Amino acid sequence: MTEETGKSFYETGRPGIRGWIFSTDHKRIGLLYLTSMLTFFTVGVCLGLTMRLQLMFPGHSIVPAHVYNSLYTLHGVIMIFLFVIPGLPAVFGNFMLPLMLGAEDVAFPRINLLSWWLFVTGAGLALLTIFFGGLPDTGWTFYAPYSIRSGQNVSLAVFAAFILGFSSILTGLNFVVTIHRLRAKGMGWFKMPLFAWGLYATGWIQILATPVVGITLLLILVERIFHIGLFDPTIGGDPVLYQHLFWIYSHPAVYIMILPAMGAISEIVPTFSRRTIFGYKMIAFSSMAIAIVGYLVWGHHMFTSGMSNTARAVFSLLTFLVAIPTAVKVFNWLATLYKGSIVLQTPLLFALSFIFLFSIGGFTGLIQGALSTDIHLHDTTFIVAHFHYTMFGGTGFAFFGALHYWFPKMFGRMYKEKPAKLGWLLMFLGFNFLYFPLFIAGFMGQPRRYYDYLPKFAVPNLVSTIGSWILVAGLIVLAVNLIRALRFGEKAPANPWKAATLEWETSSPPPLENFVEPPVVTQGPYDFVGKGLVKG
Amino acid sequence: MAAAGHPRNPAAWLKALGVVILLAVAGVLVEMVVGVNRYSDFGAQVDHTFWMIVLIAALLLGGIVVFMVYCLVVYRHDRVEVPVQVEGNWWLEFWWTVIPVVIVLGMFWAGYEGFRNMRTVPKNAMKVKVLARMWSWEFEYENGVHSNVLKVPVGTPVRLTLTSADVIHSFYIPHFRVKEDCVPGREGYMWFKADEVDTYTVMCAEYCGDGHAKMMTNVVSLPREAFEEWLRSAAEEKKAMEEPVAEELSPEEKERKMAAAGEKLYNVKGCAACHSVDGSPRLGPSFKGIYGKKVRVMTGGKAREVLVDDAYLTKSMKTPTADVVEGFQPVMPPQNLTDAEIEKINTFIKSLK
Amino acid sequence: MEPVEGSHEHSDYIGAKIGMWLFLFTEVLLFGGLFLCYAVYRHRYAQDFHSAAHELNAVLGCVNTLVLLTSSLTMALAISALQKNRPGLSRFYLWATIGCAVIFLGIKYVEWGAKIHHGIYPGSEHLMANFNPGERLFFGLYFSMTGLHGLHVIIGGIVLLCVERIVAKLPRGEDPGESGTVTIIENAGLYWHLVDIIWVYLFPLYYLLT
Amino acid sequence: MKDVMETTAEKPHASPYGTYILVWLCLMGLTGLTVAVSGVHLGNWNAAGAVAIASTKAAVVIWYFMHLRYDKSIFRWMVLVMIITLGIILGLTFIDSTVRGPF
Repeated sequence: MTEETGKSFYETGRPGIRGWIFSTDHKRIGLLYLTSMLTFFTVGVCLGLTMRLQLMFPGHSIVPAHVYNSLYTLHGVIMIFLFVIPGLPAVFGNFMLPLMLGAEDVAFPRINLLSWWLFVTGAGLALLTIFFGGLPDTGWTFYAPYSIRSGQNVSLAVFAAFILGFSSILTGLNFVVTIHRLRAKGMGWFKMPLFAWGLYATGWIQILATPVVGITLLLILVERIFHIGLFDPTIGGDPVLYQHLFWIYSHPAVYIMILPAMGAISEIVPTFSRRTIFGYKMIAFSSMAIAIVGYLVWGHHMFTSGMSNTARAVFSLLTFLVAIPTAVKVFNWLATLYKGSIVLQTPLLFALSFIFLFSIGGFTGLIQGALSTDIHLHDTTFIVAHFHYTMFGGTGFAFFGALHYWFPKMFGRMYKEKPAKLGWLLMFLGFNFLYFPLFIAGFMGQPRRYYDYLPKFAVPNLVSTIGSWILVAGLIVLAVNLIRALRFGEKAPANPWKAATLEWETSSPPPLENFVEPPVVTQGPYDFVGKGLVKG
Repeated sequence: MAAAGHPRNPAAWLKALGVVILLAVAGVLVEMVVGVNRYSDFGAQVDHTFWMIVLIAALLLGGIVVFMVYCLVVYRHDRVEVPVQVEGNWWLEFWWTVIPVVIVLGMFWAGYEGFRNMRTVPKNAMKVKVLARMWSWEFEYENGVHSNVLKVPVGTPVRLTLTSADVIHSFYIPHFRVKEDCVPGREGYMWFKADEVDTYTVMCAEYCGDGHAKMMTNVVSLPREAFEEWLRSAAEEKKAMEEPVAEELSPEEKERKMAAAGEKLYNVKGCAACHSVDGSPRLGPSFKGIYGKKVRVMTGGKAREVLVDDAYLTKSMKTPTADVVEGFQPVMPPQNLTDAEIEKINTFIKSLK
Repeated sequence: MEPVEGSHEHSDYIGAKIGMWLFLFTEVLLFGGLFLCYAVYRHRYAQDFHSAAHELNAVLGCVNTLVLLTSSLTMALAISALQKNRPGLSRFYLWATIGCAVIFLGIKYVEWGAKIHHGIYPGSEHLMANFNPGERLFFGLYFSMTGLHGLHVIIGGIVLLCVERIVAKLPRGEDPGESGTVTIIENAGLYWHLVDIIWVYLFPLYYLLT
Repeated sequence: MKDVMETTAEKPHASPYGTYILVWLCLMGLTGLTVAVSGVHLGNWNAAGAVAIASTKAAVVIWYFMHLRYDKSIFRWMVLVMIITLGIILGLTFIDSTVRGPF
């Protein structure tokens, strides 16, 4: 907010809580998502901490088995459906996409608001199970026939997930139409920021994959009420078919989680290297390639499920193909650092640790993509470590990087650099202490979803638990620093990082209509020289 | 590299990093040779593939880290005022697309080779049926012998036929690097060959409810003769069990025989997974001294008191969630037992004073 | 509410239509999951599916197909009429479409009623005792798929009623293309045709493959 | 956004009623055909035939009633993407189911 551009979006619009929860302004909706999501994230972290505490020593239980089962189910459901899947698109996509494209809002602002309401409704329903019928104990995968037999209130939980699916679909649909229709004058497809490319690829996956899990979860609900029998072997159904249907969505969902994160990294790396991104088109195409190949590989979650040998081989081969566009992205980011003028600020620290941690996640993914090794590692803590490296080390670190990167734009304040770096360091160290030992325990043969384990796995589990405390300490430092900045932080200029994309050309925070004059684009999104941000 | 200038002293940095990475690689190599598994014939193959991928990954990751640190040191803002704008390089893009393709295809092939062996059962394999249930394992040999420990002759391929009585379980022997789900309503298979005389843990790897973490048993590999001996005696024992209890026996004798048969069933049918006989509570109440006592149970959400007798025990096996002893979860699945078997088990519980 | 917020909704004809098509894709994939189940189980229990299909009334199914195809025609005509700025004619065709939807649902009600009366419904004792696994799955799928489709017919009918009201309230002389009404009726039409297409597949798969 | 809208000719296209009547007659005819074909026993080919005829009908509905023929090409591309996705999902799952065989 500055005098010459008039009032920021905080100061216009209906006052009070109703001005927020019924607002169709994409910036307010983005912030609604941010607050609700960070709330759920906190709950998820607490559940995770409790799980780690339970697993600190073998043979000692602080919670009984059935409580532990609900703990990890809820941890998974919250982190996946309420944090990582909607994470970057719903918060930063909503807030930044129209700004980056030079638009006033998304294509369907009212549908956008509806999708937040669906999100909150779904979350509420999932939590209602605490009071009605008990928390689900099936794991977030809801595998049949256990989910059909479980005495807990799985029905309400799957219905909640179904609603959340529709929230996700509507967000994706909105973004795809926005990108097709609302780009600023002069912004061709290849002048679009890469974050928008990431969201575009994500939008298509959300539209084309989410309905499949929607119907699958509805079938579990119908199965529990009417005994249709599709996944129930006592009636004639096939539980393995459930797994196919579940993973048809849930594997592409992994790319829903990671593609926007990769998009955010593609924004941060060139900005702090002060030079144009290396291989713009390859990064854009690789996003689409990941989205497409992501549809072909779901079977690798089922290598030990009793799927036919042929299908296992086919899916293994296809799985390895996903590695290619991912590797291309990593190489391009690294090449962007080369011959730059690097300013090592907090967002870049998160981006570089994203590259490091996500690479580990990706490499261990190769081990699981190979058939013979996956047979051994499937359903062990090796898998747990692997997907935390990709989902938390990847998307989670990108989320915090994006939060630090766009914080001045969203709130018009600067945070302090030193505590942010300290928080990052603790988080990075804690993360590796928490999850790396699980690779070792998994290779030694500790199955996942065990509330207690054999004494031979004691050491890695103890290290892991201690790591969880360091990680949380880092999160607390980051949170305190940001919350303090909201109130006491320095006023942020329009473009504190000297970034070249459109969102930095309006004031921080932006006015209600985003731009005083509709922008006209003549240069690429990372043309720092043309925009006078660095000397030529 | 317009105004980059020369790095002040990055060489020392890079040397140190190089040493660290070399040490890591050396460690991995040592592990490849020393740590490879020799318990079964897949062990070595799986571990070789594993360490091969880890080695390639470590080299690539090392390269990524070195390059990242190099850039951070050499191209930091206070050294390089004016960055060079490089938009891309198609040859570079081409090579770093093609080389990973070749690498991952190699990895696929290595994984597939090992997998093909795992799925190709030798013709002479001994056949054992595995029945998984909440939360125990039951093995059935070709001569009809049932056991809750998988005893196998050393050096002989064993083909397991896997199925489940209730939900999905997964039969996992970490030492042998093999695992396959037990899916209700279907039959899966796997095979292995134990190469040394030893005992190996079997775990359930697919979440199956409250007892999941305790659903373990052992593979015991015995010398050929010892195994044959065990199988023969087990068959004889089974035959003796199945003979109707002779009329001329005294009631005490009869009861003792019934209880012995019940104990056998208690182990084989998986009761032992959740019900101890020494008074310690597991997922379910202990059987010790329970017969003839009054216990508080929850019936449809209401607490009431019942006498533990044959009728109650029978009901608890057929419809376990009807009357659940207070303090325990209603998680026991209905048991598929004949009336004669239930009678034997009841007699066994009665005998546990 | 601020005047600016949400003011550009429906001002973009192509954008709204892309949005509608994308939504239809999600509907197709929703049914796609069920068709996948159908395909897998038909392959596995071919014989059971043949025998179970005999229980369904092909004549009623055929009549329903004709009713829905006709409703698609009247829907298309209603859109065309409005595009040519003839709201009265458009409303007539809309009512005809809604009428077809009601007839379809009526016939469906009779069919389901007869099945349930004979004890053929998911989870029934009759079904569990006297039918093969494949036949049970056939009826499970039949009820879920036609049920979900019926739900879509009901929603479509309600949408059409709303559209009819919007067309009725169109001020005299105003160009429906300018006011965005054509966008609305076209998108409602797209939805209705999709409901029709799904039935086009359901009909032969359940009623004819005996 | 207004710029984008006005620079491209995006007027709804109205089709003549006559075309629709013809399309409808064609759909009726295809329904008759599928009923007639079901009377002939061709084994597995019955299902294939039924799906083929249904797909023809669906294509006709999409092409004419749903205006794909008259709309901008972007719609045709999007429908193509959706059909391919559906094909992949059905195809890959079906590979497993057929190879795996009945239990």
